[in-house]
Amino acid sequence: MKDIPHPPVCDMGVQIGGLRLANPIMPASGTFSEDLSDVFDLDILGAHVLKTIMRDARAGNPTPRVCDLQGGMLNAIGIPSKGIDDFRDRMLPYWAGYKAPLIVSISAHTVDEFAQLCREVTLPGVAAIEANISCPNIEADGRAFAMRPDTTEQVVQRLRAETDLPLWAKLTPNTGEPVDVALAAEAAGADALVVANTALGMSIDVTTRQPRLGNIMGGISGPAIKPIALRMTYQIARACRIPVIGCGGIATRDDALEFMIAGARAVQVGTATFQSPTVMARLVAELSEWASAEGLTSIEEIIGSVGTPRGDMS
Amino acid sequence: MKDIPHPPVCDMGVQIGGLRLANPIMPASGTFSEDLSDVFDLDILGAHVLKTIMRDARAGNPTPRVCDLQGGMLNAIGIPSKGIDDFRDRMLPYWAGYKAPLIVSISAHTVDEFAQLCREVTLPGVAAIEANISCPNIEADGRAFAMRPDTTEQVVQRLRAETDLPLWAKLTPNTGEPVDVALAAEAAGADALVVANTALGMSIDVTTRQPRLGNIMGGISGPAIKPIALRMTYQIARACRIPVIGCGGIATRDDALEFMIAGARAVQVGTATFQSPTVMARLVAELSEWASAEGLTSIEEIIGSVGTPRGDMS
Amino acid sequence: MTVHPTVLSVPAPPGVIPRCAEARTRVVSNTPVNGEYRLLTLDAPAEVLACHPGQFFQLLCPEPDGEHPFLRRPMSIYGYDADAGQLQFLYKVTGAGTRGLATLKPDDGLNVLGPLGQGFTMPENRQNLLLLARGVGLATLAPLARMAQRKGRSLTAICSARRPELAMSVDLFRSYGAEVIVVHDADESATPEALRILIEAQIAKRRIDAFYTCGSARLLRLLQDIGARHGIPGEVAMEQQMACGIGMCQACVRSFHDGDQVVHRRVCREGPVFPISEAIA
Amino acid sequence: MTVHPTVLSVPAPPGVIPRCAEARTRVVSNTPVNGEYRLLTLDAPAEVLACHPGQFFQLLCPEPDGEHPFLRRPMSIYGYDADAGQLQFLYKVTGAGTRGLATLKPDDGLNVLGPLGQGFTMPENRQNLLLLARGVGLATLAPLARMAQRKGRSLTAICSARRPELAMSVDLFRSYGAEVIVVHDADESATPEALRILIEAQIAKRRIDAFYTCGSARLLRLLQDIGARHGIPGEVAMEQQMACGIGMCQACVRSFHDGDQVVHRRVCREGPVFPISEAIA
Ligand SMILES: Cc1cc2nc3c(=O)[nH]c(=O)nc-3n(C[C@H](O)[C@H](O)[C@H](O)COP(=O)(O)OP(=O)(O)OC[C@H]3O[C@@H](n4cnc5c(N)ncnc54)[C@H](O)[C@@H]3O)c2cc1C
Ligand SMILES: Cc1cc2nc3c(=O)[nH]c(=O)nc-3n(C[C@H](O)[C@H](O)[C@H](O)COP(=O)(O)OP(=O)(O)OC[C@H]3O[C@@H](n4cnc5c(N)ncnc54)[C@H](O)[C@@H]3O)c2cc1C
Ligand SMILES: Cc1cc2nc3c(=O)[nH]c(=O)nc-3n(C[C@H](O)[C@H](O)[C@H](O)COP(=O)(O)O)c2cc1C
Ligand SMILES: Cc1cc2nc3c(=O)[nH]c(=O)nc-3n(C[C@H](O)[C@H](O)[C@H](O)COP(=O)(O)O)c2cc1C
Ligand code: FES
Ligand code: FES
Repeated sequence: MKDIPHPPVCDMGVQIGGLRLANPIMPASGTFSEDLSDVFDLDILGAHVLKTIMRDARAGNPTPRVCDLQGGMLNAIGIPSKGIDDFRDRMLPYWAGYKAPLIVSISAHTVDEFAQLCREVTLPGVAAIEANISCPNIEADGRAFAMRPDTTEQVVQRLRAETDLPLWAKLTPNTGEPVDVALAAEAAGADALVVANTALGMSIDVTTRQPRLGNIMGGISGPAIKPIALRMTYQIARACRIPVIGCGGIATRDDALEFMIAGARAVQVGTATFQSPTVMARLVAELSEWASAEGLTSIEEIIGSVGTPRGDMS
Repeated sequence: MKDIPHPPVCDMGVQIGGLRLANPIMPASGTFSEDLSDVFDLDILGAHVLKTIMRDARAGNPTPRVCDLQGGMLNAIGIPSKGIDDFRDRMLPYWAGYKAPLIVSISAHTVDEFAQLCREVTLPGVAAIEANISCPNIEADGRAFAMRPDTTEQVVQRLRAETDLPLWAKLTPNTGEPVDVALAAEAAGADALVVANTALGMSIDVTTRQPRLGNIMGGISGPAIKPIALRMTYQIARACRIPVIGCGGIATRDDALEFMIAGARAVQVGTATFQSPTVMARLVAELSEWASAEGLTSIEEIIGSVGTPRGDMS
Repeated sequence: MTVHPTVLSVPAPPGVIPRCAEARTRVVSNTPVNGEYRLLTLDAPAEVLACHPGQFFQLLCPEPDGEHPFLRRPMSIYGYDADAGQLQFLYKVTGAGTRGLATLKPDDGLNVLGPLGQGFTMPENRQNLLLLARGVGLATLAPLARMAQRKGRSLTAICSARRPELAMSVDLFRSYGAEVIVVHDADESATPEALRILIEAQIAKRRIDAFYTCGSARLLRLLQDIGARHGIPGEVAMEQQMACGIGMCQACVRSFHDGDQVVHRRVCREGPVFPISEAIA
Repeated sequence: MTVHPTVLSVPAPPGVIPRCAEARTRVVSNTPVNGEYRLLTLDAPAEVLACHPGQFFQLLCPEPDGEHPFLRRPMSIYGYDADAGQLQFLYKVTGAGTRGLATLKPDDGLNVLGPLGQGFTMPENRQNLLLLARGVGLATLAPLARMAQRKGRSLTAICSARRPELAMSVDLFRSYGAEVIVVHDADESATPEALRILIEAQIAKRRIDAFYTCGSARLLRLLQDIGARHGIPGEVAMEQQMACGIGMCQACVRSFHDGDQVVHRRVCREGPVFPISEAIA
């Protein structure tokens, strides 16, 4: 309390499993780095979520790695990574300078590699581990663990055994059974679910007849996927007991509210930061203003407050 | 030839299995009806695809049945249907007045019902049957046959046995295994694949905290889903030998070209007609102009002509 | 860029004049009236000006800052003049689409689709008309007054509003020879009870042979009741969320009585004007 | 609506002046130069005007009719003047984003993010500078000429173009005291062979101690070769597709020599200006 000059009327803190966040706004993995500290004080965020790291240094995908879409973008960055040593020796000390909890996103090709990396990033200064089991840009044709309940359960179970830190599983929209996948992650011991990663997409330049991405296919993010991520958030929040963190196309205060009303306890903001690097700072302020104006005492009051439609015909 | 005053330099006809279409532009099911004849001569289209019918008369979903999204819309119309008798006695005679081939879309809750309806619509005047095995607005939580290869194979096999007409299977983006589903439909005897139906989504009014659709969830259509449908078209056209008909967010000439370059032999236009009811007429003209200007002799030359990206890093 | 009002030319069915057309119009003016309402006047091509009172257009609204209206927005025809080549809409700024409309400046272009739907009918046996409307519903009924005048019918218009100065189109109704009665919430003259007394008095004074109304479920129920009692027919203009506006998508259905049955009808195609007796409020 | 140039105010890290800011600017003018190019002049707040030559901004382009540029577009700073509160970009209309920029009219607002990246350096031991550029690359190098003049360096600018009248910024370079040589395709003076002779002659005439260039792979390779031969260092401004523009997304990497290794560097953060010797054309 002591360093907040105007204590907000509404408590903006949210509980994610064992972790308390000062507010529900955090960046999405891969759309955030220390570079954003040029633009605003990163400690106003609810948490810091780092770009996914993999165990060994990797180059990532060929360029072009991004392109525009109507209402969004496509990316196939492909997780370039300086590897675990760089994380431990350079990144971790840097992020230790902040108060916001640090969420470390990890990924791997195999369950064994994943487990090993999980153990290796279980370090002081790390507040939670986000398992990116949903990146469409690592394997051929966008395959990922989180596309199926069985592979999800398998990998989350192994990760669970390797760490005492809160474990978040990041899910994918590229599945026909999102609820079963979520239940599998929950059963395997995940502490929270991030819903969701990018949707697999493609774009072709009709003049050159070439795919617009060097990797041919990539992940769609931004407003275009918001209704999909919101639908999954709603489905999963009703089915699971562990917290859901909404992610996908969130750019405005009302977008954040929409996910929380659907059942998310917090939200991640990705692509919107590319359009407006100040957007998360504004969301934190606007959400708190709104909550106070609504007379809430805790922002948690709105979580899952979605009504049933009147559903009449006339 | 005789009633075309300016014969186009490029042959715009495309072959879909045994069926030859005068051009690759046709409406998507549920976004077209005789009412559009108020706006332009429907015989300029490559084919006429009717709204899905179900066997028995049904009311459809509660209102509101549609809402806006950024770059698209959400619908949960829910296939109101006057049933098979109305189709045979009223619709079929009406559409017999046109030259363009008539594609009849059908759906059902069970394989048996589906098979029966398939037999019943196998009538003179019907050029092909489109099996809507992908509608997210009939079953709870958006479930549909085309979400899994096994259920797809099962239903398509039964339909195949019931009709000698060309059989098109309409697939869904709401699956993690679109290629396996497509291969299953092909193996079961489908003559063509329509790729794809709507993506399952949701939207909430943050002021009332109610879902914007009476049915809570609905199908996303329009530009927002274009990169998903295009990606599926590319994946499926490479894997299957039967023709693919692209569908999802097509609104401009370049959109149509993008799908054809990715491997589609024809395209369906849905939501764009709501924004501009004249759009299909313009697409037919613009595509033919473009093809002639490019010096093509047949529009089929561009089908699947997508290159591989330079894929370099610098 | 200068906007030339034009229709988007597409091959018309042989021998058929399209009933509706997608047209590019030019904004003449877009001025506030009465606080929340705005009057939009467009230069429009002749192809879309064969209108009937009660019909509507689907407007492709520009995107206001940070908002993305995607679907067209339905708007009743407030005024149309084929000779002057003009079309008018009276709209209330409520959400993204109408906020987009509010950004239109003279000489801007606006894509419109119409005229759409079935308008009001006024058969010979309807000589003494009573019109009852509130809020933006008055926009829908305005062209009816002109029609009544042209056909030589007598019209009484009861205009309901929150406060007397908010009652719209009063002068317009008067200019078409209607007798106008303004009722409002402030003095409780707009309650259903007060309106019932007022309408019964009108019926007693001179034989009313048709009611016209729109929008409000409360007013519809009142007229259904009075109409049934006195055997007075009437018509109501209904609203519903729309996508296509021309009958293809089945988004805009509402329930109606059809004999003993309840059936769905499309507001955009079978409506927006329906018999009062069949509508379900 | 009047646009007031402002930064989008967010809490800055305590004691830190943000290196870049997201700001709302106002268009002063947006005029065609030389056919395909346009000069955009903006009223901008002081917070974004501490610029270095070679840095760039990310512009949030308006949507032109029927197109939807979503990502920001990177543009080199063509001119900046903190006293006048102005910022300039020189751009070529090529796709959706720049077509959107071309729609901007005086008094329109434009959201910009910058200044971004590492600009050109001009250490004391670089007194005689040679600049070689073509096309829109001349926009990137224009502020370098001003910097050279302010630091009292001698500058020769070789401006390459398809036709002599298409060479841009020639007068601007001259006004900053540069000696300008225009080469062009029409008389084959712009071929690598002709340029090699020209540059070797310049080196012979007076000791050139640095090259500056940008964009073209052909020109880069030429200067790498000549530079290696004569031990002349230099800097090149590179381009790559971008998303964030500030270093977060890793979209904009290119390959560079780093000793024996080939490494990836982000054009938006480590660049866009890199040592000529390390760049890979
Ligand atoms: C046949 C018809 C005629 C109409 N005539 C007029 C008129 O003359 N003047 C006027 O001000 N309004 C009229 N309306 C209502 C008008 O269509 C809505 O106010 C408008 O669509 C709201 O759009 P919005 O984006 O500003 O609001 P939002 O609330 O953001 O709209 C969200 C969605 O809901 C739909 N919607 C919202 N309200 C209505 C409504 N009442 N009826 C149907 N759809 C709605 C919108 O079209 C949009 O798709 C008419 C409606 C219909 C059906
Ligand atoms: C650091 C930097 C400085 C630049 N300075 C200038 C300048 O001063 N003047 C100027 O005219 N152009 C400059 N460019 C190029 C300019 O960014 C592109 O021409 C512009 O982005 C094209 O956008 P578009 O939508 O019009 O074209 P499209 O071809 O439709 O663009 C499609 C996508 O490709 C990207 N793209 C296209 N060309 C380039 C390119 N050459 N470099 C990077 N991304 C590209 C776009 O940003 C967009 O994301 C610069 C590029 C960079 C990286
Ligand atoms: C350029 C880019 C890089 C991304 N990299 C990662 C990543 O490394 N790990 C991950 O879990 N998600 C990654 N994502 C996905 C985002 O974290 C987020 O789930 C997705 O973009 C949807 O949110 P948005 O619409 O707000 O961007 C990336 C997204 C983008 C656009
Ligand atoms: C209002 C509406 C109703 C639809 N009804 C059907 C339907 O009955 N059967 C069907 O197979 N698809 C239906 N669809 C899906 C479309 O045919 C199409 O697959 C989808 O909208 C994607 O294409 P689009 O983006 O061009 O609209 C409907 C779509 C909309 C928007
Ligand atoms: S709005 Fe499409 S049928 Fe009425
Ligand atoms: S554009 Fe994002 S890191 Fe350079």
